Amino acid sequence: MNYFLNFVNSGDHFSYVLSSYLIVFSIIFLIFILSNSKTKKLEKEFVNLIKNEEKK
Amino acid sequence: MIFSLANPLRFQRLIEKIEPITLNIAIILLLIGLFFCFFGSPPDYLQGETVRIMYIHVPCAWFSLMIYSIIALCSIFSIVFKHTLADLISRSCAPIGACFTLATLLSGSIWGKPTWGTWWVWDARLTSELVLLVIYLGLIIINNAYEDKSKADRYSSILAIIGIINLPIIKWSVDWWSTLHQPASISKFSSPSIDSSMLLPLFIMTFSFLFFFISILLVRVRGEIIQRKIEVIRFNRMVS
Amino acid sequence: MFTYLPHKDSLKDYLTVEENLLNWLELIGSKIQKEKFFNHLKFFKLNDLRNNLIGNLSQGQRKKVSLTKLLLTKCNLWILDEPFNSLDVDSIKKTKKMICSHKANGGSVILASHINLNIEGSKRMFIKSPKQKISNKIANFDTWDNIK
Amino acid sequence: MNLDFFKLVKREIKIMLKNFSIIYSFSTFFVVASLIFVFSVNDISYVKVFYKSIVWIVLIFSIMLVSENFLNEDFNDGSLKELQFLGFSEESIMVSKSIAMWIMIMIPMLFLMPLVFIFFQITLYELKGLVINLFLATPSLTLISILSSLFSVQLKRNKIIQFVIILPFFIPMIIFTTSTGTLFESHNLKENQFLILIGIFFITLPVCLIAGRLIMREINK
Repeated sequence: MNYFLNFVNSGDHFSYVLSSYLIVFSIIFLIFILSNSKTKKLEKEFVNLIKNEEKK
Repeated sequence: MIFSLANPLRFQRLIEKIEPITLNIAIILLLIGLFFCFFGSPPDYLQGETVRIMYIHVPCAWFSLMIYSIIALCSIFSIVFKHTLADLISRSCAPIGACFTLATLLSGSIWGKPTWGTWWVWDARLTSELVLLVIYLGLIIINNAYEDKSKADRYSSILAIIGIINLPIIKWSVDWWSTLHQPASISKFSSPSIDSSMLLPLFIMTFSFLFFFISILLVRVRGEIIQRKIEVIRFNRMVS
Repeated sequence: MFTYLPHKDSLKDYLTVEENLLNWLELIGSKIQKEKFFNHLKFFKLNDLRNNLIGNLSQGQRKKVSLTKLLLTKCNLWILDEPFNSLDVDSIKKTKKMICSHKANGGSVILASHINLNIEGSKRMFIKSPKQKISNKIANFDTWDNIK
Repeated sequence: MNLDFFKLVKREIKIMLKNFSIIYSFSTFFVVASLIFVFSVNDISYVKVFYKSIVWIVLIFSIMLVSENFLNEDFNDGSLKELQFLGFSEESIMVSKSIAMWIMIMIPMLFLMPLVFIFFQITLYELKGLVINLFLATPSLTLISILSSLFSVQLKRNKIIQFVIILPFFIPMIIFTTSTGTLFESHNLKENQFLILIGIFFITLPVCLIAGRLIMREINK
């Protein structure tokens, strides 16, 4: 805990560290969310196709 | 063992079992790692507090190289054995690798501002990492450029094999051109003088990123398999 | 030893008919006398077009030029990819005659075309698109049941 | 069938000489593009400093434009397929094409070098370094650019992809060609730098041949 308090209080590079963490995690979450949504969309399309196939 | 998973459908069943587990592990490790990053590790003697950027910068850099070598291996495999699963993996790896490389470059340049005084230096390692990003972008572009998927896979695997040349340059650029621009930075890690209190968060973050990578990869591969299935169904309908 | 004519006529637009054919002959490593060369050109009445650029010719004339390649060499096997495209009726008959005489001299021809030729002693094969094979090419799925 | 590599080279050169407009447009492009650079810099003292970068960047882009011409034509009229069918190996096709292209680039470049000499007001010594660089670096440039045009040969739209894909592989060439001159003057590392250019050639040759073989196999499927 001491380390963190010192880190916040020293303040010299706090913004740099925080912004880099934010950027990296936002990039990784972005790719995660994008690929998840893409896969879900494809799954929906696939289910619809299978339904149409069985109707025939 | 590997060849029994070679069938995309069997692979898909495996994915559905593993996927939630890897994501959970990744998030738990991430929380532990963040705790160690901010609360459990001292500032560096020379670099001060900016050393905390290292805990995410270095894993990202490692993964940008590792993902490329996965792509390269899969490309060689797909060219030699003409296997669909290798194509699927290399196709879904490319955007993830590009993201990790971008993260590496951005966090590195944020680290560089307080330490070196500039956002960017035309140093051998930085340049080669940038080239890696461009190669990743080229792979993504090729994957989407051709109407014929199998052709696109073959072309992108050829490009990936050409791009292997870049990997050793990135890896050893610090040793080869160390005298030119680079102040003591990354080569520092290779010396064993790094303290265990700083090594611990680094490794925890690395494993967390690894599981993140695996879970994203599995999601993407599942999507690719579904897309291929949709194509087959459409094609069958067109023929019959 | 064989001669292969691809679907597209491999002729350069900015070379003349004569140059194109001579270049091709040089490439496959055979030589021919001038007299014989002109005689072969007469078969499709290309004699007057000899010095014209290929780019100025019509599609049918281009096809005739590429068919003339068959006369220039003495190959046993001809492999032709749709040789009758964009030809008029007269030249189709000529080509047929050419193929027949080649057959009479003991050569063999493999060709793909939409036209039924009715040459005696020829074997015909109809190729339908095999559904399963093509769908296998797209993805490695075994059968239709597996997809579901 | 008596197949000969030199026959292929002879054919390429013959076709190239007939199609003289490519050489003409190549040299015109080179002159005009470097003129545009000069006008954009606007100060002759800067031009003198940057002459090497200007020459090399313009050269790279003009080579890439030319290379597309070389292979696309052969692919579109089917002669690439015919050559492969005749039994010429993919490597020999690529090498013969790059030899023809190299000759096609070097002939106008030798005539354009005095023009560069006058335009950029460089010394004779620098010109010598530039010419030697040109001789050593262009073989690998042509090989890489022919490979790049192979990538885009089957694309119906968005031909710009070939530039995006292959430009990063020009980076080492550019680094070493443009830095050779400065080290050339110091007499210290001059042999080393030229050796690096030759070394790059011997790396690019096998890589381009293997990749070109794979792509050419893929094209006709």
